[in-house]
Amino acid sequence: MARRDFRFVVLNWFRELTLVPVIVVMMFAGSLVNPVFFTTSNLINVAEGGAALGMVVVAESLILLTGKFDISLQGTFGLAPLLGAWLIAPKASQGLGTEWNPWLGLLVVLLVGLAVGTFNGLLVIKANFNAFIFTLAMSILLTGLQLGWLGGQTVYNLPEAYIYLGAESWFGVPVAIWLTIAAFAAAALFLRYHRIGRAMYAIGGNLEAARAAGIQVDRIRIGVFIVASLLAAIGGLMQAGRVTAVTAGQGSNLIFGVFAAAVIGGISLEGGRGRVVGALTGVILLALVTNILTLSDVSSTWIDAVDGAIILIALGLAKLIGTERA
Amino acid sequence: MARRDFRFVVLNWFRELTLVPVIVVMMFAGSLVNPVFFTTSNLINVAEGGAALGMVVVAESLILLTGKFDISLQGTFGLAPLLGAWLIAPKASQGLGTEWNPWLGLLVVLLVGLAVGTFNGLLVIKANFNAFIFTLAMSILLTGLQLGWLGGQTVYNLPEAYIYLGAESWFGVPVAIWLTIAAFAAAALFLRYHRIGRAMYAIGGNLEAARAAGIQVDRIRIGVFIVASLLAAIGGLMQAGRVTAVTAGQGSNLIFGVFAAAVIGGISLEGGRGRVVGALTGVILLALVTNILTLSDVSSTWIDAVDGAIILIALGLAKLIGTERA
Amino acid sequence: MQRFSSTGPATSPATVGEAENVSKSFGETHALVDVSLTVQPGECHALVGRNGAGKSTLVTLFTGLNRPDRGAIRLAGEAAPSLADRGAWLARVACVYQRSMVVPPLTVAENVFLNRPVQGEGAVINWRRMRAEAHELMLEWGFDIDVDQEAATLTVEQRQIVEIARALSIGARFLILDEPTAALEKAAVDRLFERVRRLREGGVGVLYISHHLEEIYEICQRVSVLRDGELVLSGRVGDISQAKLVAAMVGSAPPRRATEIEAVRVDSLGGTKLEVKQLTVASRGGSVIDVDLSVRAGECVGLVGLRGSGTATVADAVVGLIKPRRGSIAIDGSPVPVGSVHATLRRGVGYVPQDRHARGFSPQLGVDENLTHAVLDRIADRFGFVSARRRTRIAQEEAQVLQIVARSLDQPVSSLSGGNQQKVVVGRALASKPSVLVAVNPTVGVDVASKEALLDALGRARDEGVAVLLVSDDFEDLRVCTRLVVMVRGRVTAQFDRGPWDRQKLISAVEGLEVAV
Amino acid sequence: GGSPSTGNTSSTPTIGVVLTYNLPGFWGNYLKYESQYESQLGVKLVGPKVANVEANGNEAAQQIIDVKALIAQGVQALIINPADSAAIGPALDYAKSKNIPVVTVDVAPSQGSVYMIVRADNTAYGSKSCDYIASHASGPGTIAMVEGDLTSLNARDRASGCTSMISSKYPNFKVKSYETKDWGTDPAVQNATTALTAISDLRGIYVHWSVPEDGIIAAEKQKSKYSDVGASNHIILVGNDGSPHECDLIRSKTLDATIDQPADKYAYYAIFYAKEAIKGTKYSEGQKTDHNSTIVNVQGNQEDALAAPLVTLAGDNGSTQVTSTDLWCNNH
Ligand SMILES: Nc1ncnc2c1ncn2[C@@H]1O[C@H](COP(=O)(O)OP(=O)(O)OP(=O)(O)O)[C@@H](O)[C@H]1O
Ligand SMILES: Nc1ncnc2c1ncn2[C@@H]1O[C@H](COP(=O)(O)OP(=O)(O)OP(=O)(O)O)[C@@H](O)[C@H]1O
Ligand SMILES: [Mg+2]
Ligand SMILES: [Mg+2]
Repeated sequence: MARRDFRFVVLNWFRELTLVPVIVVMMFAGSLVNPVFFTTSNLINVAEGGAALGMVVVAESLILLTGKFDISLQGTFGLAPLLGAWLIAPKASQGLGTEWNPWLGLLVVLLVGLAVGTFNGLLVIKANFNAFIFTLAMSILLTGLQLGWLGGQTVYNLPEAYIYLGAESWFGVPVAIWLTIAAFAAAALFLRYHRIGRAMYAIGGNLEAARAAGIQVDRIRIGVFIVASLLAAIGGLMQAGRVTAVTAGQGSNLIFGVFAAAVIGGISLEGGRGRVVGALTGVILLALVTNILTLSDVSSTWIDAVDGAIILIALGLAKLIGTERA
Repeated sequence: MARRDFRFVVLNWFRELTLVPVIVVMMFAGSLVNPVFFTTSNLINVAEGGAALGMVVVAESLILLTGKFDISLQGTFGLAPLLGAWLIAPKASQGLGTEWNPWLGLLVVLLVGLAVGTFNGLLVIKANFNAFIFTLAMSILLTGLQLGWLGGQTVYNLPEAYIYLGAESWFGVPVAIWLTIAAFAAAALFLRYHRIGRAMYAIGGNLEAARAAGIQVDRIRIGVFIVASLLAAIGGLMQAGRVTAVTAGQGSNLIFGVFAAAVIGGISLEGGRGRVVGALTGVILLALVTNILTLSDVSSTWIDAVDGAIILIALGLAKLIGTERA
Repeated sequence: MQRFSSTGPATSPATVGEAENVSKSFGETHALVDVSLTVQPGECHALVGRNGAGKSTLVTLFTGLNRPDRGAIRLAGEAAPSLADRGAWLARVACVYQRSMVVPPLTVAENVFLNRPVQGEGAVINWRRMRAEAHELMLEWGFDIDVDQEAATLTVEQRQIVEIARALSIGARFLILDEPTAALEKAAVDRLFERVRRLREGGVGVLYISHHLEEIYEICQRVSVLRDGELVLSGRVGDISQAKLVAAMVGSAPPRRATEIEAVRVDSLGGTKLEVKQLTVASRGGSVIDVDLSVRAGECVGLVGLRGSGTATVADAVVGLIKPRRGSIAIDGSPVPVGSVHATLRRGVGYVPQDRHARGFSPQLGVDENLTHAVLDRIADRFGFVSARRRTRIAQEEAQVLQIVARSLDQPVSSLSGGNQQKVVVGRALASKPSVLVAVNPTVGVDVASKEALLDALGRARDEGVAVLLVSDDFEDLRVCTRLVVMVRGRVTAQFDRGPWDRQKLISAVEGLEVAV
Repeated sequence: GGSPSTGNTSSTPTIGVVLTYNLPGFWGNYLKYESQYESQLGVKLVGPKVANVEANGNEAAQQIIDVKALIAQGVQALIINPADSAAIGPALDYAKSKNIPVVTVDVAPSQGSVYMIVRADNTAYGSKSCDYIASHASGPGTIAMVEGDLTSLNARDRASGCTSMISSKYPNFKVKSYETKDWGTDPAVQNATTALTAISDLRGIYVHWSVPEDGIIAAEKQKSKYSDVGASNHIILVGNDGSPHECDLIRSKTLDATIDQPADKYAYYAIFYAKEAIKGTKYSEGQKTDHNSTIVNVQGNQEDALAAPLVTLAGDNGSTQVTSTDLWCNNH
């Protein structure tokens, strides 16, 4: 028996990378639409635009792989950096006035992620609430808190340490991009080579089989909720850093793009199938589409419609090529 | 037999009407918060506020019962009345200028519902697209069309026939309320006493068994998508009539409330379980909460958070009493 | 083969159901090859064959759920209706499917009358009459099932009865029963047979599928045997001995099917590895009351009982899948925390679950991964990273020992044949080198040669000092046992200490007829 | 500072436009005027780019991307309607680093520097509107304020303008405010309906934008609380935007007043200042303009605070009569 079947390897990569030809076509279209498209600075712009989204896509992919669902990641994405900023910003720029050390603020961001993730995990996994409706309600609650906390105001004048992730660059490339790439790479390696990563696939593929094999399914699933919320909080921080402020609307409707990127990238909504590299292609595709629409002369009011149409087409394509019974 | 019958009836009603005690408590709270609460005219306000939502809740409940899902009902809710209005309104109030007969406009509304429902039904049932991601993409597309079509403008100056459902009253009670009550009653009777209604439960409960028993599962499921889209279009018409205009934002975020009402009212997301009378209590609860918050002195920015919290509590309650493995 | 003119009215069609040279393949699997079979009015025609022989596939052709690739189906002497016309099929043939066709959220009454509203007017449902009629049906059957109860709350047996009641009340001339008695108790089986006899006398033709050969001799007139999708034997029941029947099913010389089951004798046993005391569990799959049980190193205890007798529940409770209501479970003398599979398996327990699809493997993952799911922490380094080398080594070893046939080690288990899937499940348990092995029906659905391999593997483990608890309803499996424990209705009722065991006595004990100690 | 870039040899300056749709009706009109003035003022507009909320979850972040993309395309100036006054900071900083002047429309940035802000005073909208209601009311009582999306600075300014006007000048009046998410029409009408029922001494309704007015009027009729402007016990209704439809309503004595939020002037002066910026013209604080406004300093930036008069039928108390040709509803 061959150790690894070459055909399988190729087939598998092929299935994960369904979108690569689409991306190539989009790139080509982009360069036709506007010569600016293929400049380094524009491509960095594209990547930066997708960075925060990408963090949440990694987060959601992890949850989807274990067969669950979290809509409230978008709430965490908004609320966590808001609370951190509120504690460190001066009163004049809508902070509480305590003007905590920015590092404490960062800690608060992570703590909010931790708390929301734990709460969601316990209630969805242990108390067995339906993930869709429960995290939907949580999302409404978190977004509501985000609005209520500061009466809709934006917190700004944030210290450098707090906005570092979104505002700084290394080697000419924004930190946010490095970080998102790192998150994708870490998730990919973890999922592929770590025993918990493999266990996550086992859980998503057949929960009861994983349980019967002695895998600690509940602990892992709750852990995944927590990690995902932390990633969403960090994504929110990146976004806040990029705009050097936290708005009351940060994160709203983000989750649509997140699910779209993950699913057209081949992450199955039924769990156990797909790879984060696929999800990455989904993010790239969405970011490219946005950029090309920006560079093109599509009337601005049609952008949402075009976006929806492109997601539909990508879904159809993914189905044809067979990545997903999407 | 008779005794058993009785127990059965009571038990069943009890399960469907989990929310009734909550509603009673809310009513009590309402009358404490503001003496105005218990006036006929305020209660009519509550009902009118929930009427359009209620239509879409009936629609979504039908789909959920057969084990599917439609997010794009909110898109239909906005787009269908917009297109109708566009064809009948004069150019000065953002119409196309064709100034069609309002009845033709109403026909267009229904046709849009029919078209979207058929498209969704065929692609979700026949082509087997995942209902969540597919109807999510459809929702983005429809909402995008709604924005793009008129460049974000509002259509107003609508003829009386077009806004009749939302603007007129019978016996002092707005037509929209009568219509929604009629929709709930018709759905309830149909589901309980019609062969196809029972077949819908069978489909949601065990698709294979339904198929083997000779139920035309695909035809019924597609039909349900169509009926639901029609109901959503009519709901949108009611809403348009109420505000005597169709805005580019009509319907956005509506679906959250729809799912929340249906699920806390006991309609299972897994299909086959729940009754529309339960969904009705869900609608009433949400409408009451909104009204009481409006009447109370809760700062307006906190309303969303309170809303989210109340949905969570209702979910918890429904779980405790065991209506739903929500 | 008789044919009927399509022009001449068949006053009394000679067959209620007829398959003529039908073939059906699923991908590369030839489920049915050129099979012809008739069911006459007034006869009960048995269809037997090993797992995967194609019996249920033939049922799907007869009931219009599938279309034959080649050949024709005739019902009541006429060509079968088109697949879309479900109504026409349902009028001609009623069926109890092997797979549960109960709709859990609907009441018993509605399940009985699924898609057959007791006619009020048109498509409107007359609930009162439907309930009354369902109630009457249940009374006739002598079952005290509340017809207003949700089917979700029924036991497996009650669900089966609902399905049988549904099929029998349709009044079709052709009735198919696909393993109807698998979940039934003796009394219910008797009542079913009584009904089948009466229907038969009324001219109904019955196609009866069962793995219990004695049932076939009890109620059937003719029997057909399928093997690997081919019809290998067909004839009058009286003319075919049980041995011949088994030979036809298995395809080779009948296995040593003596009246006795040979057993292993072990002279030196180790200390007690697994000790179960006063185990009491409530479970829908069969409750357990006050069971005491111990297994020593080097011993293989066979836990035998009818379905629902609680044997599988004992196994599930031992590995921590179900929380017992009372009682203790100890391994090596110290108690294991109840209700945690993870904690139990870490104590050196290997587990082969009953239903491979439900609990056996992650279908989308490869053979190697599934084989190593129980040893993930052992093949990982101290940071938790899995060594591909170690995984491959373990997987290769198990694949070789159990003769798993796969294209490669990373072929998804979902695309293996059923038997090979089962081997992966057993391999997963063995890969952890357990000191206690709990196996439920470990050889279900595997062919003769593979069965040998699996049982050999179990036997080798036992010889190496593993304490094996083997739960099985296949007596062939018991030959690796050193001792048998019989359970009836949740209690231990008999023990057989030394083999060989008399088959007859064992069956009696299992059926709860007499207690032989 | 260096001299403004005149690198483009073409005579028509190119200007990038970045907008939001957080108030679709108003911006829809703005767009119409913008394309009208594009040729009139002899510029080439690129865009408008509108924040694509679905794909991003943060309009402000999208605006940064759009700004960078437009600058990469070689625009010489930018017109931006910031989605958020603080979060636009990095986009402004980027533009500054590339020497591209920015004119913001409707929103004053709280971070970053711009060439000019074209905006009317939203706080004044609120105070003028509520002042009108209180001074024309049949007696002391309550004013219901239907607020727009409170995550937008404009809604918050209008709200605070109203409440501070009432609390400082009209001790006999109270303001009850109702929040409306995303400028939703239906919740706005629902809130107004609740106010009609719940507030026994309701003297007037101030709604932050024009779209819900028809629905509110319909609700008044349904509750038999409607009367023409000027009738006794009339519940005063004041809106905002100054759309042609509103002017019709005022003429028909159905709507009491609105604020002429000059979509036309916004569009005109945004382009005008962008052109001036390219030319390098300098303005100074306190300078009077030729269109009845003054350049003021807002958090370190210069703002042309456009006149945004209250529009009424009578044109009393410093309001503008609905017939005035200065109003955008009349040169539409
Ligand atoms: N829908 C299907 N798709 C693919 N293969 C199938 C399908 N249905 C049956 N098969 C295959 O056809 C063969 C015959 O299966 P069938 O269910 O008819 O066996 P059976 O004789 O009823 O077995 P058992 O006694 O276990 O019920 C098996 O190899 C099975 O895996
Ligand atoms: N879904 C599938 N995808 C790919 N190959 C499959 C699939 N199902 C079965 N096969 C292949 O088809 C062949 C026959 O499978 P089948 O299940 O019929 O075997 P079988 O004869 O029933 O064996 P066993 O006795 O082990 O159950 C096997 O090689 C199997 O790997
Ligand atoms: Mg079978
Ligand atoms: Mg097989």
